[in-house]
Amino acid sequence: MAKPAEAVKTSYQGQMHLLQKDMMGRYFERVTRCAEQGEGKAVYMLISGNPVELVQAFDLVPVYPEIDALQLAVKKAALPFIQKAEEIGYSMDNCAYVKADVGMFLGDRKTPFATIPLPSLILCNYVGCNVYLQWFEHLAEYCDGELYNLDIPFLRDPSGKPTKADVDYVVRQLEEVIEVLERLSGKKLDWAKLKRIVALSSETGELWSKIKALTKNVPTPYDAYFDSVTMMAPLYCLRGTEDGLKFFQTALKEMEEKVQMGAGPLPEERFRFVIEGPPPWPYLRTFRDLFSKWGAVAVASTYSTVGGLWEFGFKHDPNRPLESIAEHMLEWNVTNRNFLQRYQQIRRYLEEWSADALVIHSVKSCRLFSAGQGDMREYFTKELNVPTLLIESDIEDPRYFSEAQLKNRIDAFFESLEHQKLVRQTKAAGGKA
Amino acid sequence: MIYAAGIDVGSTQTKGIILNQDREIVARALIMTGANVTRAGVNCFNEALKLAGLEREQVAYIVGTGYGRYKVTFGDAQITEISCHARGASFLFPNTRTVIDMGGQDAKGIHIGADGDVKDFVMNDKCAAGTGRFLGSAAEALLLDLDDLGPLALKAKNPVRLTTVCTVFVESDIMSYLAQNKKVEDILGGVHSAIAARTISLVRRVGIEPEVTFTGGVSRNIGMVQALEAKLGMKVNVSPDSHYVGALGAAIFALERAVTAIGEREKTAGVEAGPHA
Amino acid sequence: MIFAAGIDMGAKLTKAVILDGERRVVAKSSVRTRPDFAAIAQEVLDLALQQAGLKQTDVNYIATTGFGRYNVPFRDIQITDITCVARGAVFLFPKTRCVLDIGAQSTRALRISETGKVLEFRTNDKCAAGAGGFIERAAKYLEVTIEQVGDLSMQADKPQTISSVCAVLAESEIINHVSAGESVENILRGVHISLASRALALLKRAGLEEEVTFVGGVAHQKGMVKALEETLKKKVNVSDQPEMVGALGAALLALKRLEKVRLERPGTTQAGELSAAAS
Amino acid sequence: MGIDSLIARYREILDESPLDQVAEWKAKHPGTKVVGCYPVYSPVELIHAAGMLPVGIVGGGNRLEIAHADSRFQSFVCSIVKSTLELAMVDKLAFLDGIVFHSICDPARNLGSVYKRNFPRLMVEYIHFAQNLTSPHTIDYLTAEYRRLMTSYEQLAGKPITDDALRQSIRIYNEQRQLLRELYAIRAEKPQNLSTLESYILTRIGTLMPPDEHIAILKEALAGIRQRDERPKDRIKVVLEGSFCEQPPLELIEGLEAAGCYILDDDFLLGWRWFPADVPAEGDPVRNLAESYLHQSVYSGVKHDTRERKSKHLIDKVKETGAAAVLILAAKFCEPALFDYALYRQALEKAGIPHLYLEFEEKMWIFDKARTEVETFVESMLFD
Ligand SMILES: Nc1ncnc2c1ncn2[C@@H]1O[C@H](COP(=O)(O)OP(=O)(O)O)[C@@H](O)[C@H]1O
Ligand SMILES: Nc1ncnc2c1ncn2[C@@H]1O[C@H](COP(=O)(O)OP(=O)(O)O)[C@@H](O)[C@H]1O
Ligand code: SF4
Ligand code: SF4
Ligand code: SF4
Repeated sequence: MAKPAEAVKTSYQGQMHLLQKDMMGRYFERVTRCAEQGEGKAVYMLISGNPVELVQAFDLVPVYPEIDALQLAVKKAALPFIQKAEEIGYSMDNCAYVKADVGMFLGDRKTPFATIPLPSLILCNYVGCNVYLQWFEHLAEYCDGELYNLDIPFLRDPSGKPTKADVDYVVRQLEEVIEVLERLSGKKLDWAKLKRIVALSSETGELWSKIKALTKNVPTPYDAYFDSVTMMAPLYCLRGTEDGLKFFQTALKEMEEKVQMGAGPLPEERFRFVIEGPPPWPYLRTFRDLFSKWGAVAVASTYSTVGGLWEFGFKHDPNRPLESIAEHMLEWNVTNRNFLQRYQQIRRYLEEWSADALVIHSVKSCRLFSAGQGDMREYFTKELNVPTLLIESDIEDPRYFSEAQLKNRIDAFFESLEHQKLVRQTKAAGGKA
Repeated sequence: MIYAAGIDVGSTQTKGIILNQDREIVARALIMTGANVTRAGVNCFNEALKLAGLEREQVAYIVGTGYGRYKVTFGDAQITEISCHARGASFLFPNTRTVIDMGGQDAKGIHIGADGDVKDFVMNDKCAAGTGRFLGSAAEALLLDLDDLGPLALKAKNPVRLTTVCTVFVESDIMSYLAQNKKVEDILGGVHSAIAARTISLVRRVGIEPEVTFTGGVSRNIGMVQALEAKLGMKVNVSPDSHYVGALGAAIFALERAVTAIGEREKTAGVEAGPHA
Repeated sequence: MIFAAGIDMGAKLTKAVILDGERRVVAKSSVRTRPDFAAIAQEVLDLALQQAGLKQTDVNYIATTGFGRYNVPFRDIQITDITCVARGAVFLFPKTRCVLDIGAQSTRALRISETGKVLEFRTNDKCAAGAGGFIERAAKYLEVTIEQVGDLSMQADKPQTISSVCAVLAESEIINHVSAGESVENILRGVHISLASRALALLKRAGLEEEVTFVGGVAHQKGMVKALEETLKKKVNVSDQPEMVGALGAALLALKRLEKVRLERPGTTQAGELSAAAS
Repeated sequence: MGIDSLIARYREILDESPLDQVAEWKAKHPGTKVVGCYPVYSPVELIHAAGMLPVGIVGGGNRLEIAHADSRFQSFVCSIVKSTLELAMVDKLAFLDGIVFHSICDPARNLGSVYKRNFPRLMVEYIHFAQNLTSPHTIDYLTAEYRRLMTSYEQLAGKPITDDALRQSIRIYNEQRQLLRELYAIRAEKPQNLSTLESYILTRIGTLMPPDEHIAILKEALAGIRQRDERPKDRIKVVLEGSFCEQPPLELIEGLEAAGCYILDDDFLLGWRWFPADVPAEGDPVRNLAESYLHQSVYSGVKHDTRERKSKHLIDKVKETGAAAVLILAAKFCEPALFDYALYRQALEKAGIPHLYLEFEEKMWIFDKARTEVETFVESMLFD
């Protein structure tokens, strides 16, 4: 067995990366100005299938507690907030995204990246995750703020489609949300503007799905997990803006160039895997290196579809703005789909992106993603014969990351994959192993 | 004669095996890992050398495995204990399709293909509940020796049920049962059956296909062997060397590499050892 | 003279305290807990009686607490150790409003009233490493005795962090530190710091008040007291035999019951047939 | 039969294997379909009106060994999800023809999918309960959702559900719920005459049999209980909150009271008694059921009503019953209950109501820690 290659430390650091830093920096500046100078009004929303187009149409400031929690984790600043929340009654077993955010929210709301404004509206776009409802319920209680539960029925029909009643229900609620936003902003909705924004979203989505298709190339031009997350923040915070569009145009161009050159994130692409589940934000770098050292790169990830699933054909339609926003929320993001639909999504990735293996990263905080992944593992190993690795840590809470354990499992997995590959190659070459 | 060694630095115990080129075990060594992992590896290797009556230079290749494998700095390669247990188990029992390994902090299940390859494996999750350490805690709470646990457990007539197999809380559960005047053997019976149940449900993730080989330190515990057999409804293979299976597997890998390397050296010069086959 | 006894059957040690009618401690004893609770209780009581020069019939009321509190046939009442520890602590340090009790297997934080009534309490969950048993195992690994732990920990110059929530996995962290060449002192201090920060979290959940008393066997360890004081940023009270506080509290409550009983039914000295309020 | 032996009989059934009760029933009625209802809020009337038997599937209790299911659900998932899966994996649900899950939490929802993949023989349904309780459009949605469900039930039953049949079912369940309310009223008023465990047993068996049989049992039991005249013991009065889904073992329920309290009200088995008032039978019965969910179902950790804070409901309950304290008994790893607790705690403190927080698991077998904590809590309130 070959010694694993020395840990390869690379990550993509090109134009797109710089642009992302710059744009997100400006977004957080805007958020901070809202908090500190009262510039604009903040609308809290959740990532999954968010209707940011409506908020942009009223020039309100979208604030995403999930992104704040995520940034806290990345900046290794989450633990004190998590502990603070646990002191006031939250459990060890509650989603740590919520705890980090609540801990921060109950203080002066200053973070290493922005000061978070109090919400003028807490818009709970309940897409899939039940924790969302309680998270926003709690925030509303703490600040005595206005809360609107925008209820998105789960995809439960065997067809995997929303019912007509579902779509009607969501569209009518969106109309109510518009009324609330009109009251908040003191102006009427400008439908032409909304259509322009939806058109921008539509273009952005299309660029994003083109970018995602590029990872079908061998080698893949970027890592569809670790590098995708760079592109996800603009997708949520800047979708429906010119900036957002520009970002994705730049990113597509750059990635296409890499394909032309046959360049990838690693010097040698030895394994292609699909990864399911959110990343361990506090230890992203360490986690990535555990794979890189084996020459393993992600070619597709379900996590990159939490905000929307564009790569399988969805497009916002400027001529049906509310309906298409409703469809985006109901049908076109991974969190509102049932578990079995997610299996099929992964299956397509495995087949169409020609991957060697599936890695399931199970995170304790997020039961939406994780609860039942043992069954998923069963399906892929037993029914589809796909080598599958299930590992556990957490999305936010650094106390649940054990490098030694992860390393052991990841090493063992790739050891056996490497061996199987070798046996296949020797057989193909007609030789004896 | 070519000799090769496998050193399995576990969380609790460090095991060493030296093989000769006919794949015969010429030495086994077992020491507590203790606080200094690096030293444990060295000591264990030295002990094995002494038992085999060999000099350091006579061992052509050394493979380190187990939790502390990266600390086996004198070794030539490191391989995870999953590959090693699979290898060792199929060496001892060639028809092995499933390996159940229970060590100090880990329990694992390995599914082996007909060709001896690792097809799939699982390990206990972040939680160390239900591992060898759990038995240690139980022994402590009952003021017993590890060696006595298994035989006593076999005497259980009405095994109790445990709420958790969490190592941290087993002692309080045991205390509660003692407070209810339960018999020690019944408590132990319960302890063994709870761990067996938990381990089997873990191993089920890879599928349990006969033959099943039970490895790791806990396989020395007769109570656990029988509890597993009772729950599985089938015999499991246990060898007197089953505690050494990880080290044995590592030694086999080492031997193969030594043979290839020497062969290669004779043919060409200084080619790096290829992956095992 | 009347006498009352408290027997605390802990996971590791069984302790007894005998008080006279003036609330003076006339005897204290402790033995290692063994599976046979009833016999152990008798043994520890006999030791205390011997010390005090009393016969069992001289003791008018016996309260038991701890794990095996229901297993002592000669008890008059059983009370939980949380209630007892609170009474004991406030007796020793009347201004105490918070008690931290770290025994062999459990860590508890209590907020109490000026009379020693428990206002709120929290016990460690599973998956939260850290009580005396954990330190004992760490000591074993590091090849030092439990009595040395406290002083060694005081000598640390660069404490190592131990962050795992699971005691078992925390042990592997300890191993990692050792193999990275860290000193025993620094590792033990790390253990104490991690216990202290967990204790702080529990205390905060129960409601942290000004004066904190630290009881239970682990309070013997100076390094632990120091870590706790640093974490809490204030002094904590520690008595000289902190593991006795539960038994003391039980004895105090026993005395109180006895007084009440005698008030209600003058002439009774033996309270044997009276059943307890909480039973 | 005397009331004590009546209750003892049913306790035995619940202790041993409650679902065998249903299996026996099914063996006697092979032609009738049986549909399992996972907690909470299932509109059982729809199943009943299709001529099928709705039964409560609330986990496997503490006698079921989990040997397969935790290979599918990780260690941080609550027990009821795992044991419910285990029941099917070891073929203890052979009497079921269908099962319905609800949008109560993420693990329960994923369990629905896992059921669907692993047990294709079963009809597996999933209801998305509306969580927007303020929009005037929600009623249309929920009515449509119930109608969608009805189509599925009709297919399974092989016959249509008529409005009249549905009205009749609503009436029967109204009566059942009315009797359950009487049971709970006794508990709140004279807890010495009816223990929590007894009322639990009498409630729980109702999830395992046709409602008319249960109604008869309840009537007999109520008559017997009304004869009782026990002397109240020196115990503290509490209301219990947090166990709306996973159910604690009988021994734990019993132990809580034995440790020194009277539980005046609880949220056990909400799925079978979730309307504090009757559902109107006249008019559009489907719409009535939906209306009732939206406007008059009891609160719980899995219903998110922005009109009123949950903590207010809890505090109101304490005041109404005259309890002195609150016992929060949450299932381990039950995220909805754990989240609720954070807000309850803050509100109870503000209101000056003492509370004790405990966690349980249905598979618990040793109750010492819980018992010690309740005893301490009682001692802290009784001793001066
Ligand atoms: N003689 C014995 N009888 C019973 N159990 C034993 C015996 N020796 C070791 N064990 C068990 O084996 C465990 C260590 O197993 P091992 O496979 O060496 O683990 P690791 O590789 O993690 O160190 C100990 O925790 C102990 O429970
Ligand atoms: N002399 C001592 N020095 C240091 N630590 C001690 C000493 N005595 C007891 N301990 C610690 O206290 C723990 C026992 O505390 P104790 O309060 O008696 O617990 P329990 O009541 O659960 O038996 C032991 O686990 C040990 O860690
Ligand atoms: S459970 Fe998952 S999706 Fe829901 S809030 Fe937490 S991390 Fe986000
Ligand atoms: S404390 Fe117990 S339950 Fe928690 S992770 Fe460790 S072994 Fe598992
Ligand atoms: S117990 Fe809680 S987490 Fe579990 S299924 Fe029920 S509601 Fe969901």
